[in-house]
Amino acid sequence: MENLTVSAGSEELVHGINFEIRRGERVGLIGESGSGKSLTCLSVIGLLDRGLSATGRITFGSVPTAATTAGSEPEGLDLLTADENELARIRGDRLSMVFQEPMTALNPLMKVGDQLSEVIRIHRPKTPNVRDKVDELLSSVQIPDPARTATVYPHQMSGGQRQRVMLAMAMANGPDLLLADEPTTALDVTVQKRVLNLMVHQVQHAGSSLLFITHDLGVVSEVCDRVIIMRHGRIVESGSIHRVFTAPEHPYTRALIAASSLETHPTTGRLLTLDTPKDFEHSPPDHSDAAAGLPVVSASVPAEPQPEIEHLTLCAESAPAVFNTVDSPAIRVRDLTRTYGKNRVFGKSRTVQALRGVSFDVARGQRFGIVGESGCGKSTLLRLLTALDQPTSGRIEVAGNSIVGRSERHLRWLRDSMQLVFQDPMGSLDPRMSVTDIIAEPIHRASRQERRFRVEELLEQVGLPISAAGKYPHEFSGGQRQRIAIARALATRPQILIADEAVSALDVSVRAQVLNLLDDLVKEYQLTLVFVSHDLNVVRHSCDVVAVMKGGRIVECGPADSVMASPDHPYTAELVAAIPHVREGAP
Amino acid sequence: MSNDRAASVTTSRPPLTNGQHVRRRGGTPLVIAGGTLVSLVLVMAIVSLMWTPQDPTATDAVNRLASPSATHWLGTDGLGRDIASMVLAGSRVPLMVGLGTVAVGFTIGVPIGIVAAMTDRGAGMWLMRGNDILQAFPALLLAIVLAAVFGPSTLTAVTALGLGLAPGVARVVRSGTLQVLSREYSLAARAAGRGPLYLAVRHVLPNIRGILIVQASVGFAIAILAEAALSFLGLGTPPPAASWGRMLQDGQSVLQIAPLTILWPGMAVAVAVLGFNLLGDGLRDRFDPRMDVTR
Amino acid sequence: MLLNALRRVGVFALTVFVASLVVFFLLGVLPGDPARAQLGLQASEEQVQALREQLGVDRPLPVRYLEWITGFFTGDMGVSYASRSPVGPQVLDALQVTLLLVLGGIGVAVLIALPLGILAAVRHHRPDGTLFSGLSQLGISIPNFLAGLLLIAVFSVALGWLPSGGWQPPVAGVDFLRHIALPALALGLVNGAILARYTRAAVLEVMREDFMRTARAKGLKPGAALVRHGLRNALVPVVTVTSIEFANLIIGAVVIETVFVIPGLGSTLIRAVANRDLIMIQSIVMCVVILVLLVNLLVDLLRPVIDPRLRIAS
Amino acid sequence: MKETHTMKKLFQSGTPLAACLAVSALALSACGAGGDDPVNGEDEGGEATSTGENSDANISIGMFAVPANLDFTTTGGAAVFEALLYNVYEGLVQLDAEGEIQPLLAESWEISDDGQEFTFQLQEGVTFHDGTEFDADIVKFSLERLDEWSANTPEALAAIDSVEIVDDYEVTVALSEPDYNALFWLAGPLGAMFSPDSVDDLATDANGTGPFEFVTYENAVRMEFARNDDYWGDPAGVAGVELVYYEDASAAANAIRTGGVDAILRSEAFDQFESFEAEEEIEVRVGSSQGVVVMSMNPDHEALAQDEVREALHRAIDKESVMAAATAGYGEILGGPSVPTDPYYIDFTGTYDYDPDAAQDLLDSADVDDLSLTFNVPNRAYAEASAQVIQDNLSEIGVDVTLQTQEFPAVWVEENMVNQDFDLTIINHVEPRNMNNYAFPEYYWGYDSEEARDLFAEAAAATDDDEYASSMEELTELLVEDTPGVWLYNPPNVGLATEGVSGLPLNDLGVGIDLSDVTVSE
Repeated sequence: MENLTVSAGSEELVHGINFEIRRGERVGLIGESGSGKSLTCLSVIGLLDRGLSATGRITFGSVPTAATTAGSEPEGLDLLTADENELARIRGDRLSMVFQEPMTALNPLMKVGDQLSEVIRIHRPKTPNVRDKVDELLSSVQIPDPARTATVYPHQMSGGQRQRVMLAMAMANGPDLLLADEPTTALDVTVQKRVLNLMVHQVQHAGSSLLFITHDLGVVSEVCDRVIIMRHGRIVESGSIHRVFTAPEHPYTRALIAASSLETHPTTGRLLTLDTPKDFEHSPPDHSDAAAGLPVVSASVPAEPQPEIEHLTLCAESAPAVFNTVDSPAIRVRDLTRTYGKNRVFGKSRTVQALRGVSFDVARGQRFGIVGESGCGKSTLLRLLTALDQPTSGRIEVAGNSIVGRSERHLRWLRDSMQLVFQDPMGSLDPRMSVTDIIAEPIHRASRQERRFRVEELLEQVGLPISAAGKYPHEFSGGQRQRIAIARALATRPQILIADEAVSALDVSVRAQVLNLLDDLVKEYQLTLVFVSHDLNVVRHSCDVVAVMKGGRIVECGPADSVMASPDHPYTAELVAAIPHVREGAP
Repeated sequence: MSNDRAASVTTSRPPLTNGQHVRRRGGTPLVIAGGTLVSLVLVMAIVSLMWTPQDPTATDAVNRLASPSATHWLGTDGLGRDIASMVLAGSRVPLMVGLGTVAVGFTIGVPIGIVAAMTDRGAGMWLMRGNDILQAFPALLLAIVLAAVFGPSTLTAVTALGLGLAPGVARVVRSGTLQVLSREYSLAARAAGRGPLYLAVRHVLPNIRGILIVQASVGFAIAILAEAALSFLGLGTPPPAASWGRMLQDGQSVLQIAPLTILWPGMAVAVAVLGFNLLGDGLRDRFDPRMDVTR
Repeated sequence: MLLNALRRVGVFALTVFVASLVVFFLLGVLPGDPARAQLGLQASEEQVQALREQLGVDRPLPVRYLEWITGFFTGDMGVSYASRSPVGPQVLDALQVTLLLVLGGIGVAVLIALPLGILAAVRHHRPDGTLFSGLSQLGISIPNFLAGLLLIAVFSVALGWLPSGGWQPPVAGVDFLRHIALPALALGLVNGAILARYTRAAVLEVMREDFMRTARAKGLKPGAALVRHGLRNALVPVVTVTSIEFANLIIGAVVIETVFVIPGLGSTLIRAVANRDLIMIQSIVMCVVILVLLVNLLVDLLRPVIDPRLRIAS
Repeated sequence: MKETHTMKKLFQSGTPLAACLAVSALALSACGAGGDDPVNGEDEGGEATSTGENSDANISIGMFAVPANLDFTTTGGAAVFEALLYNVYEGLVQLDAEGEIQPLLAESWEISDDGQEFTFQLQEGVTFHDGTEFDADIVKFSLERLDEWSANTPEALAAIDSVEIVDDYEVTVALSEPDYNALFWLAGPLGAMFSPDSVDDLATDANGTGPFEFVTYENAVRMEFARNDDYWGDPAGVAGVELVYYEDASAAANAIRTGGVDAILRSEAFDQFESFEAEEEIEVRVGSSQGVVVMSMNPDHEALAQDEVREALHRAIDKESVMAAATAGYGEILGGPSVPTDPYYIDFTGTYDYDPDAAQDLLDSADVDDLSLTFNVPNRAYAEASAQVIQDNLSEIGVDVTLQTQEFPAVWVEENMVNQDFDLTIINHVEPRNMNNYAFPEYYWGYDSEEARDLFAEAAAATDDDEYASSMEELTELLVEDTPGVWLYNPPNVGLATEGVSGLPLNDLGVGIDLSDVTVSE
């Protein structure tokens, strides 16, 4: 790729980048949102959206390796100037791509088998018995019972399975180059691990080269040999995995590595962020830790002394344990169950058991983390804790009084004492309301003057300029919106703060700032924090205690470090092992 | 407070989601085109309140069906009335019917839609069943029976057409409200102890404002067409109030010998309806197309 | 799957029952005395009262309702006040005519809408794309009776190719086609334009979907991707809209039947209302309501066939 | 054969709309191009009689008013009997083209000196279409059944006391009091002869003795007759008649232009007659009708009760422009309640000629200034057109009129005739000799004059035409003087016929439309 520039009308988004991918090489393209990494990938395959135009030159075919004599004309094809017919011939055959969102990438109205056989028939119309080729492809991506799966529709498969079908589809004709645009971002950690291994295996087996786009350093280090780091449409650094991750030259790379592995400032215990003062000489983590494969993460120091918590594991034969038992807890939960779906009188009743009996306490001032993959029941649990949903059975007491079965009128006190922060910065703020109205929403009885004063106070506390009060959500970045959401949650000075995947949707660099903000506010307001996430590292940093959930039950709970360092329950072990982390240099 | 808590404003523009450039605000040419046509009709109605070239009700049997001339810019109709003034004055009735229909349609449709969405489990289901029944009564059918029952009048036309519009509005508002309620800011409001009324006024209405405006413009267009059809069946606004529909009906008997008497009102109706439809389309593109739940 | 269909049919039956209640009591309040309307200007009071008894118009509403509703579903819809002959055959004949007209209308509408809508969507950023969508906009703004009048003026009076009105049953073959051509065209033009707009929107929406990008990444050219993957997905919303359009078409038929003098449900209804023929009005309105609900039911049952996501795994 | 359309007709006819629209004919023109427009309905070649008439031809005639059913003994309105009387049903006597009473099923008759006994000698060898014999018993059965009628003013023959059978073919009708009009009413629907066993399904079938047999009636669409081959009189001129009902006047006009029908009766497409007259294939025949379009003024209204006010309104209305608006100038302006075909007709148009200033003076003399009236208008084209002109005329003399359209017949009949809740109202009374209703104070006109009632009785007791005519003339003079209503115009009876169609009745006499002498020639 030479001098690739992508612009939307007059505005340049990618400013003349150059790089090469040799045959069979696996290259990672890393950058935060807005860095132009996806635009680069899409210009290679020529599927840029209508408003965007790409200039420069992308040669595809034989890169002049040392072996070919200098004089011979490289018979490669310039993808940017190729016409639709030429591009159509090589897409899916010699050049293929896997996209990020598995749920919408397959045609919902066509059977999976047909969509797979289509890519074969387009490029190799005369292949005999395509049906067997499809079954073979499906089993090559470890999909059980391929014959039956081929007749199934996409909506009947899980996210992981669909992504594996996409992979099979991309690799069907043994492409020279596979493009992967954040293929596993939407997947759970354990599923992600399996898909990544599969991808590496397939690419090596077919001898094709790989361009892997992601914002997650850990994932890249698992998959690629070489890495290119992009920021604001420019390449800031590139090189082998080992060299870049152990001796980053560019400051942005250093900060990115620190932020993504949640490194903390040795003295303040706060996470290093992009704006950590430059003078501070970043000492690379000592070699040994990196070698041991465990990122050096030290939990920030909790404010007041915490009660001694024993490390309990759910084992089949013993009675269902009550985890994290504490006397006079902020929150007390006993045998909580919740089932969805109508069990209809006639015909099969289809019910889903979201929670199958959960009992635990949360001490006052404690930072209680809940970890689990999608479908383990953690968001249902949160809804029940905040009385936005009623349990099928079981008791919940907040600060001593029960909140189950109470009508909204009797829950006024709960609304003031417990508040919520959501995951999606886009969806948690009403686009049509000003920041002042948003933040002041929980404040019921107050004059206009008091509300304005309180809003300004909160804005300052979450590190936003007072001038933000009059603006609207679309004028802010993801990180800033999450700060507004936190300000709203603190409007009534609650005792308990519930964070539902509060940082999962943020870029790595912004994530550190928000986590630091949360730690400070928890100390300042002596909050009891219930922090839910699918990312074990984040929970380990921010929480004193962590509970691991699976299939509607808590399987293990205890102090964060001990659960992470020596997981008892096999599932927890699998979770910890599945975390992608920076490993030794490429083979 | 150490300064590193202060956020550094990394990117000013809203983040680009992986390569998909945020959609440009389309639809402006449609809004301009629709807007001009609609304002043309509004100006005609307002002007006709004060002035018309001739008295629209003055009959002059001697020179009936006269072709366009200096005094009668567009000629005269079967009773010798000046067509230009009638087209001007005739714009008032369809606009009134349009306004009335949209008003009735919205006052019934919007609350039903919101309540049905908010009580989606329980009463909402039955409310929507009732809505289906109302939708099964085509508006014009209702208008014909009501007009015949209480005598043709603008009021019966508006009630019938309003009742006809309401179920459509209710259905669209319900799906819009369901979308808003599923968003996290609604959950946050409920968690902040806010009741359904607050949710409806502060969160639902502002966010479905786009759909409402599109439904209003479509409703206006349908009402104008229906008023013309009703008058054509002799059940619309009674004489002597000039209305385009009546002019079309009167013109039908002289179609062979004086086609212009029917073409002018026909064009007027077409311009008005085209105007509202273009405006509706343009506004739909202007507001977030993602909320495009008008289907 | 079957269970779901049964539930829907149950809801349909309930809706029809409630609709019949609404229809009957709405018309019960109709002022203007049917007996007086029959006997005309000169009839004396006793004669009117005698006819009223004979027609049973003065019996309490619930009694008349039961008699009518039980009759309705056994085909005997009672005797019309005006024509004194059973309502059933008359309504069914009129129904058959209107159904044929509406099916003709839908045929024309679909023939216009699909090509126009798809072309408008596919080339929506190029000048001829805006021309197509402009054409469909124009089609919507012309009242269908005006279109009818113009078609008569051109094709029957001026060119003399087609009759200006009247009706021939299908058995009359070519004559039937010649009589249905203009009315179906007038009906189809307007509704075709509406359908074209929905088709355009649906195709535009589908073209933005991720699986279309996957299709392109597989090596399909834009046209092939649209045909193989896009159109079927665009079909789902269009089919739903067609059921709503069907109700509009029935009503459009009322006006068209008056312009083309076709003895369908529409013109029969208008005459029945003028004669205060209560039983006839009730039966026709019920027929229309049942027709609309039936179409909605059929579309509801058809949708899972097109969209597997709606098939609840039994 | 019927005239066929060719492309040349398009340019030669030169109607402005046709020319400009044909050129911009829409691209998506319907199927079925090709100039020749096959005649609908089978048309087997019949032998042509001397004057080229084809006695086996069929004729299709466009009609306007739609019969609700076939039983004119219980269904009001002229639509039913105008089609069936003289064609399927026959009475003892009939009215000829000039309105004179002629023999029909009664060969001859005598009236006793006191005018209370009528003796009829009946035609022999007459059978109903279902074969029943026609004799004195049929006459006795039919006339005595009159009190079972509930429509078409059976009380007009209330005077009939008894019917005696003298022998098989002679019968005497005794009246309780002399009634000169009796024979006139017997010539109408009231005199129709019915066979006893076909009286039950009168609404759906028709069994008479007339020149045509009833075939079928598709409600509100078409009615079909076939020639009665063993008719007692001279057979009908055509083999079959099809009456096609067009509720919309211009649709009928289009039909005759495109060969859909051969003729149209009672057409109200007034605005198109000019263009029809220009075309030589279609003949426009303007006859007179029995109709009286009258604007009645409610005597209970305190202003309208004063004679000067009623006279002022009468003078303020420009009847010429009213008729021009309503019927494009076709028809006769009326001064009084009688129509030109009535034997006692006098032209009163001069008494209250159009003079707005005189009308204004009359109003001032009655010191009535800001008078405001409601005007109930049935939703019929002629009524709405007339009302809008009248409203404009009356506003010239400061009378503010608000129009109130009411759906005809149901709402208009209820509001005006039953409840008499109106200031002004307007309607076209189509029944013949409708001015007789001025004898009844409870009729919606509310005219209560002792003197008028005496004159009515005097006319009824008349024994010969002159005596009857002179008392009726005296009566009309009185009515015109009192002006209970403003008689506007007598609408025309306009018939359209394509080339070769002849024998259609010119005038509408308020009885049956006799189609027996209609013929179609090449």
